[in-house]
Amino acid sequence: MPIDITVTIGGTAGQGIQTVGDLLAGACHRSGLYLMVVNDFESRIRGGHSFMQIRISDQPVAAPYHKVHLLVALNQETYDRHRAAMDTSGVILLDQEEAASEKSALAVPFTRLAKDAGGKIMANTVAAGACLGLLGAPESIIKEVLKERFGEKEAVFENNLNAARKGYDAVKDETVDWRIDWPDEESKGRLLSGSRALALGALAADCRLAAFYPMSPSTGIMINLAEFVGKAPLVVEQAEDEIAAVNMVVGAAFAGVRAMTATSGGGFSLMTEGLGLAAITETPIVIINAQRPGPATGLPTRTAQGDLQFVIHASQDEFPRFVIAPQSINQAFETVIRAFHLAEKYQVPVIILVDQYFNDSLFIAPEKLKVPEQIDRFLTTDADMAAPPAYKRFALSESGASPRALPCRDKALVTVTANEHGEDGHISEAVADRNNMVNKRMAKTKNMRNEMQPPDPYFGDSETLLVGWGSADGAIREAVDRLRNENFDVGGLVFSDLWPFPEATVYEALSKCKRFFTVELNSSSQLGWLIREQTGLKFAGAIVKYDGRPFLPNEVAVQAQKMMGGRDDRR
Amino acid sequence: MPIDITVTIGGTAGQGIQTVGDLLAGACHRSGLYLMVVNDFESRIRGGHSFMQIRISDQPVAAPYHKVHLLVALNQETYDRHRAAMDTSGVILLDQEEAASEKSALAVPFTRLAKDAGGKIMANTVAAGACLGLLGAPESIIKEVLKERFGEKEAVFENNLNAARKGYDAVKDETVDWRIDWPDEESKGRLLSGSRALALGALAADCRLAAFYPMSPSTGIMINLAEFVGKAPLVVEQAEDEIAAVNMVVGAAFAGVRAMTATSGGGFSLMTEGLGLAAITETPIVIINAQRPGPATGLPTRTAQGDLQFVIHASQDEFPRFVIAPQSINQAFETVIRAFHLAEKYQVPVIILVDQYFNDSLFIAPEKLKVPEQIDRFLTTDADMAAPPAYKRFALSESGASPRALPCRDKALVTVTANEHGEDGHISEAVADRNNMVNKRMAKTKNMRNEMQPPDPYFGDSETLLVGWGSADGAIREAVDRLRNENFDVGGLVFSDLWPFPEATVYEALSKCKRFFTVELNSSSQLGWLIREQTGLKFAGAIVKYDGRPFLPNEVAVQAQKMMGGRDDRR
Amino acid sequence: MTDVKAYDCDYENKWCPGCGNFGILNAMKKALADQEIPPDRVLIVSGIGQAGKTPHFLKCNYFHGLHGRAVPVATGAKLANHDLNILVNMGDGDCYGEGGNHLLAAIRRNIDITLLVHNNMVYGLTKGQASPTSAHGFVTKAQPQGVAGEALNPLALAISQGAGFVARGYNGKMEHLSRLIREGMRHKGLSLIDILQVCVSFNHVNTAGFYNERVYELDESEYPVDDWHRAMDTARIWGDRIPIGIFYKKETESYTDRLAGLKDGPLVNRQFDPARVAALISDS
Amino acid sequence: MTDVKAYDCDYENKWCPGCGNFGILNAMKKALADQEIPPDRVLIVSGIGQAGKTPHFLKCNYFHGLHGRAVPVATGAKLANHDLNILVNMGDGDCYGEGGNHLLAAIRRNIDITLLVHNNMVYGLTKGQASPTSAHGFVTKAQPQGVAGEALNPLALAISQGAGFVARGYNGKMEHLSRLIREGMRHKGLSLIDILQVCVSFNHVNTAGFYNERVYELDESEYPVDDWHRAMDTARIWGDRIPIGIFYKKETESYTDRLAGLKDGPLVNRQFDPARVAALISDS
Ligand SMILES: Cc1ncc(C[n+]2csc(CCOP(=O)(O)OP(=O)(O)O)c2C)c(N)n1
Ligand SMILES: Cc1ncc(C[n+]2csc(CCOP(=O)(O)OP(=O)(O)O)c2C)c(N)n1
Ligand code: SF4
Ligand code: SF4
Ligand SMILES: [Mg+2]
Ligand SMILES: [Mg+2]
Repeated sequence: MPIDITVTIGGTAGQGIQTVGDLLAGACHRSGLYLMVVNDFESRIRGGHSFMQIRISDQPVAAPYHKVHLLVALNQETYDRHRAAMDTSGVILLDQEEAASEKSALAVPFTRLAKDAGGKIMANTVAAGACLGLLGAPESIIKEVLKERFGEKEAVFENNLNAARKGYDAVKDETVDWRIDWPDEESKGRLLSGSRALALGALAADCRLAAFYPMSPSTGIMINLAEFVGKAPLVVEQAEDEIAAVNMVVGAAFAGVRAMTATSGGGFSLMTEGLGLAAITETPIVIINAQRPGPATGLPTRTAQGDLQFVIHASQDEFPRFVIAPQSINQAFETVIRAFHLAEKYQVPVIILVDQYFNDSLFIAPEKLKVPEQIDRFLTTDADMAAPPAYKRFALSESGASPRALPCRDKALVTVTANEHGEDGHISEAVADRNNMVNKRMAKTKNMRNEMQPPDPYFGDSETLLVGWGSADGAIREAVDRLRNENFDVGGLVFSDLWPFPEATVYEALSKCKRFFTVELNSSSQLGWLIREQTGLKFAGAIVKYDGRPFLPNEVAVQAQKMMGGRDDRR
Repeated sequence: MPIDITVTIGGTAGQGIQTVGDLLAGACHRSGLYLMVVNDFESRIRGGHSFMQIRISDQPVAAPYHKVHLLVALNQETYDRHRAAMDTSGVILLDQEEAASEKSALAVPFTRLAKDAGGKIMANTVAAGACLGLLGAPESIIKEVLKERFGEKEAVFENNLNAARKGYDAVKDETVDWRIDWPDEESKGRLLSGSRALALGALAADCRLAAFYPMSPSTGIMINLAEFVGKAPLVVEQAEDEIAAVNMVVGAAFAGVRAMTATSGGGFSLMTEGLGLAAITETPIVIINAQRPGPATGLPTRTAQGDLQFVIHASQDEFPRFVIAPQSINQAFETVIRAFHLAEKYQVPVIILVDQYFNDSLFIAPEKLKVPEQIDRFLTTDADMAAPPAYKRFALSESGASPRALPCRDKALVTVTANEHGEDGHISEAVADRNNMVNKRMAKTKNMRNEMQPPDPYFGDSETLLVGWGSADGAIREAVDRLRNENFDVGGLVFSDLWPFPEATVYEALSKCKRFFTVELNSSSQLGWLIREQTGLKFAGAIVKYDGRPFLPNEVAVQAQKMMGGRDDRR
Repeated sequence: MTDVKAYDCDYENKWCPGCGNFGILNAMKKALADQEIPPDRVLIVSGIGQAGKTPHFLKCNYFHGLHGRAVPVATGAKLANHDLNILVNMGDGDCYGEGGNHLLAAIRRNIDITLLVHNNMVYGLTKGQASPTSAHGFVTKAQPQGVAGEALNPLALAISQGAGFVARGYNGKMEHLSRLIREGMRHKGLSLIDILQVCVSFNHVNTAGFYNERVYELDESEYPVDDWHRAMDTARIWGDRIPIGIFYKKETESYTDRLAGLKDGPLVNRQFDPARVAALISDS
Repeated sequence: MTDVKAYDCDYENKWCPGCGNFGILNAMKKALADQEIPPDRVLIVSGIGQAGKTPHFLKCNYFHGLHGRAVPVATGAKLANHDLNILVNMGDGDCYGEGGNHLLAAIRRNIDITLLVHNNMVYGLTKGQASPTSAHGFVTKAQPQGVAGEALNPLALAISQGAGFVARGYNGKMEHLSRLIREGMRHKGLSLIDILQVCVSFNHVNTAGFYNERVYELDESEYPVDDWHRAMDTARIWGDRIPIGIFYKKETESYTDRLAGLKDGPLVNRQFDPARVAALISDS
């Protein structure tokens, strides 16, 4: 039987959900199972309701499941909230004291067993042991994960081992429908959060200045990156505000290093003027916008895809920019590397669109994280010039990009301004200079568009296509699988490269289908309208969700099915 | 013969171009001629090249003309720059000392005559006198305009009168082709700059707080409004930055007064987060964005229509807003009144899009500026409530707008947050609250769209339509007139109301024509793409201009003609 | 005297158990009760952060705005209706980081609001990054090598610019703090009250123990509140001894008292007079 | 010694004849010449305004950025390459208005840049609105009733926060100003030089006559530059007598000297080492 089990661990913030989840995820990971982990938490530090959801499978998984097989309820609220989502075969694991009167509930005296093992504080370890027991994990795995966590020699390791075993033993007589045949294989790849993949991508891209102002859900990227300060040529600088952050990044890039910032919608709003600064000075920068629901402060710890049209059009007047929304953990890593490459190649800003769900969830990266052998900086020096004193930073060129020198490195003077300017970087209000500079900047679009990867088809020849972008990828693919299993002629088309819009390839991909539905975490189907603007093709329907939670493949499938008119559309 | 004369007065900033122009414009205005005045100046205080262009006609005029009949060259540069634009019948008026060797040049010793009249400083008055003389103005008009400017009793009046007469007499033997038969009629309406019309609109709309940070070309609105402080219930507050300005406006509106700000693209960028704040707190505010070319600092004293897509999509996530771009001076006045009305009726932000050309030019307002008899505030008080303590600021309603009470006026507590919230204005992360609030906000769009005026047709049944928005109105209409005179089957369609997009009426208006061209002051035809996004209809061509100067009817006509394939398309 | 319970509200509190914010909340309620200002006559404006959540936890009118922007919102509200009693709750990151520019402007304006800065020397709600008042060397996940810069001294800043009411409170001295708030509200013009606030979750240096050992009240009988030099010196005392109290006080005309546009009463109360406006427009 | 002419450039100057900025420009050139820093080793970062145009008018590398944002741009450039000599030209509106928050942060960081604020107490380029340093009562078209707030005191602000180099110059004392700039550039860490600058077009109060009558140089033999109290008092002198000179000076480690990430030299000079990065990634 294929493995597809979802474990949810819920409680209040500060109750140690993370401990249970980490041990469990660690065990699955090191045994060579596929898995993913979604974190759901409120915008507060203690209290409230949080949960962690681990989906375990023998196949790659990239979206959360809509049913729960094992619920670890660290408090009553968890029990109440998640009971409805239990699979028919599901089991609810509770501390003895919280024992609920339901037949699927299994009360284990976590706290008492923890005390026996050396301290109440280890109740979560007991719970983890019980989970592993129910899941049928070999006992040996407990030791391994605890060793990894605590180090073998620590007394705390022994106590926890003891505690976990007590939990494990406490359930050994229970049988569940979804007990796993645990493999003993290599792990399927690294288990990384979106935030960490992005941070590692920045490191691999040779990003040297990362300036930021804390804002959920982007802060994790910077926290992950800060780990490498002192080990790589890197400064991670917390700015006084987002305006400073983006301007620092522009200053650093101008002075010659790869530089980026990360923020969320509110911070991105504050950066829009700086985005234009990068554009008119043709300074290559990378901005990661980790989306959360708005408007304004919105839902700080929830997810959304509501900023697409905003980032495409942000800042006054017009200029080329790249907008890329990675679909997977490996792609996120590569996107940062690619973003810096494109930024420097075209001397334009690049915006990477991710979201809270993607950043705060853990996914398996099946492919190795490859560091580029060399970094192409697209720079010029005096040695490349006939006459360095005649160097003009904004020399006209057909491609739109001019040779880029660095200030104070050579004799060539590097002179740029946020005002409209002549080729020499001096302010100019002349009609000819203005026209030349607009034409020069906009000319980049042509080649930039050629860099764009077409959207990713998944059974792309189907009659109906589900079209989405970025982190909705996993849910869309799985929805397609489900629908195809039920004999619907459905495929998917998922974008990572959104701007400049790869118009021709999109048109081609979409004009083959009978109709397409958009699947987006926003209320107005932004990609849908963008497609219509750019290709004239109109979406036949939109699957939207804007409650701050990620897509579940099942709900996408159900909605799509409804829009296709029940089963009439089967092939 | 119909009157259509363009006078250009050029020199360096600080040379007194304004004096000549004001006297001339004043004379035309009070005689009952139609006229408009365009100001062209650099982003500096002294020096450089500036000019003022006055178009005089016996018909309404709403766009600058492409040829010059009378050029007053206060320096050599003016002569050099504008010579090429001279009409064949044109005359260049210069100070004797600058005398150029061209047959159309007319040298008058401005400075010497001014000295004779009492001081070199009056050289400009002499020039104005000479202009009036050449234009065939009755001598009596000189006295009238100088009286208005200086007051009758001042010695300075007598001296200037003397000076002007010397200029007038100096040219009395000259004959020109475009000498006017001066009417002696009532003026055709007030002569107002766009900035002033907007300021007066704010006053008439009962705006009580105008907070701003200086930024060309929006500052004029606030300078005009500041005149009324102390006379009306009004505070004009210069903020420490644009972020403060928009937040002050939100605070003031929340506390109960109508409030607005005005800025340009860079400042608007900084306001985007505040825009979202207004949206999620459902606080009615008005923002005027006076466009100038960008990106970033761009061309501070030049004009553009480059912010359309930006303002429609500005700020993270999604919320309804109005975007309105007045086409004429009367409409600008009314738009501000309407904007406040709509903002309060729907509890949403309203963005008024104008531009440097519109704000800094003077136009005749043919209609009287009417002040509303009463201001409808759409407010609620305890008296309207069954139970004031149960008041909920965000009570669900079908229209999306909830009864709006003011804080500290009554027993009902007014509680709002930039976080997503429940009906009571408390932070809520619940799925139901989130869905309700998004639905509630977005529900407003339906009625808001019904408020939208359809685009304004001008020979709307023609085969080809020129489609534009806002201040391009005048140039488009005149281009249509020209083309129709040459027997092209061309009409115009000009938008003031841009968002929520009046989709149905646009579709109707455009689906009748064979094709349409967009006419916009930006490089990518933003309205064109918006139309395609919203209606599926694609523009057949785009007339774009992005050099920072306003459209000239002639260039629009020439371009359109070219795109129609020469004369093949005549009806 | 009004009962402090009058300000209780039943929205669930979201702070960590043991958070210093509870002391501040209680001090606010007490200050309001002491002045007998009913909940419906209080407007609280706040920013985003743990401090910014304050107004949700008591009964009042409130505008919980953007991170860093409470001061301009409060300024706008005060300009619209200068009869309002406006309290502002902000965090240290909120007020001295993102919102620093507005603090400078508020001091220049002397706008009549009472600004309570919950200074826990850390970004609480975003989980523990350094704030502008974090000490040099303060270690966090975002600053694993410790903060490289120096801490801002908000009191010295305000006093240096001639702010008219500059005080420091401590959440552990609730009564004292409530007196400061009351005095701040009575003061016409800007009152800045920087409040030492314990964050049990992210600041393990500036703990209750740390403060309880060091904090002392300025002796009102001995300390002259209008001595600028003394105030400046006192603002720089930080170490084994940490003073709390009113550091400097001097009343000058507040902003709304100075504006020509407000001479005839709060804007929000004025009548719209179409005839007068029409006359203004046609005469202009 | 380098000839000041080495910094001449042929781009047309756009300031008004008689503008105080010319004196500042000359002082900058002289300071650079005196230190024999060739044009290609100078980076000037500036904001938007008349002051912000400065780098266009001399030979150098420059980044003429946004209104109010020169300090973070300069900070980023310095972090990228801490060998750079960075001068920053800003207006008073630019630095103390729009950019106020960045000034506070620059002081906290002690970032090694030399910040020249052309303080004409008015917004020049936008045609004469009040600035944060405009005096109370200063009348403009935007403030027809006069400025209602008080002027910012930038020197007192910087000194109150422990800035390590705080000075005031005057465009009418070119030699003196050039010495200040030279000293500021030599100083490791942030140097703030507020420069009294005459605006002949929009400030008819603080004219050359006004300053020439009042300005006096601090006597270096008598004035102890490291006396914080004296500096604070001197910063508050404004009236019949207006002091110029170095108000306060005290060198502490500059920001880029403190950062772990910069110990091995400027970031821009470091080599990319793919093997090392790959190891860091796989070990992490
Ligand atoms: C524009 C913007 N930037 C960043 C954030 C994220 N953010 C929320 S609270 C906070 C800081 C909290 O620290 P502080 O102001 O000291 O308040 P505390 O939580 O410590 O009370 C930040 C950076 C935001 N909401 N908006
Ligand atoms: C974001 C933004 N806001 C406003 C402006 C408009 N602006 C240009 S210069 C300036 C102020 C100039 O005053 P100051 O900084 O004192 O410099 P000065 O011209 O007096 O040297 C302003 C407000 C702008 N360019 N960008
Ligand atoms: S994180 Fe700190 S400041 Fe925030 S509620 Fe918890 S203890 Fe209080
Ligand atoms: S406006 Fe003032 S500051 Fe600007 S150039 Fe002219 S004199 Fe100088
Ligand atoms: Mg804090
Ligand atoms: Mg200035």
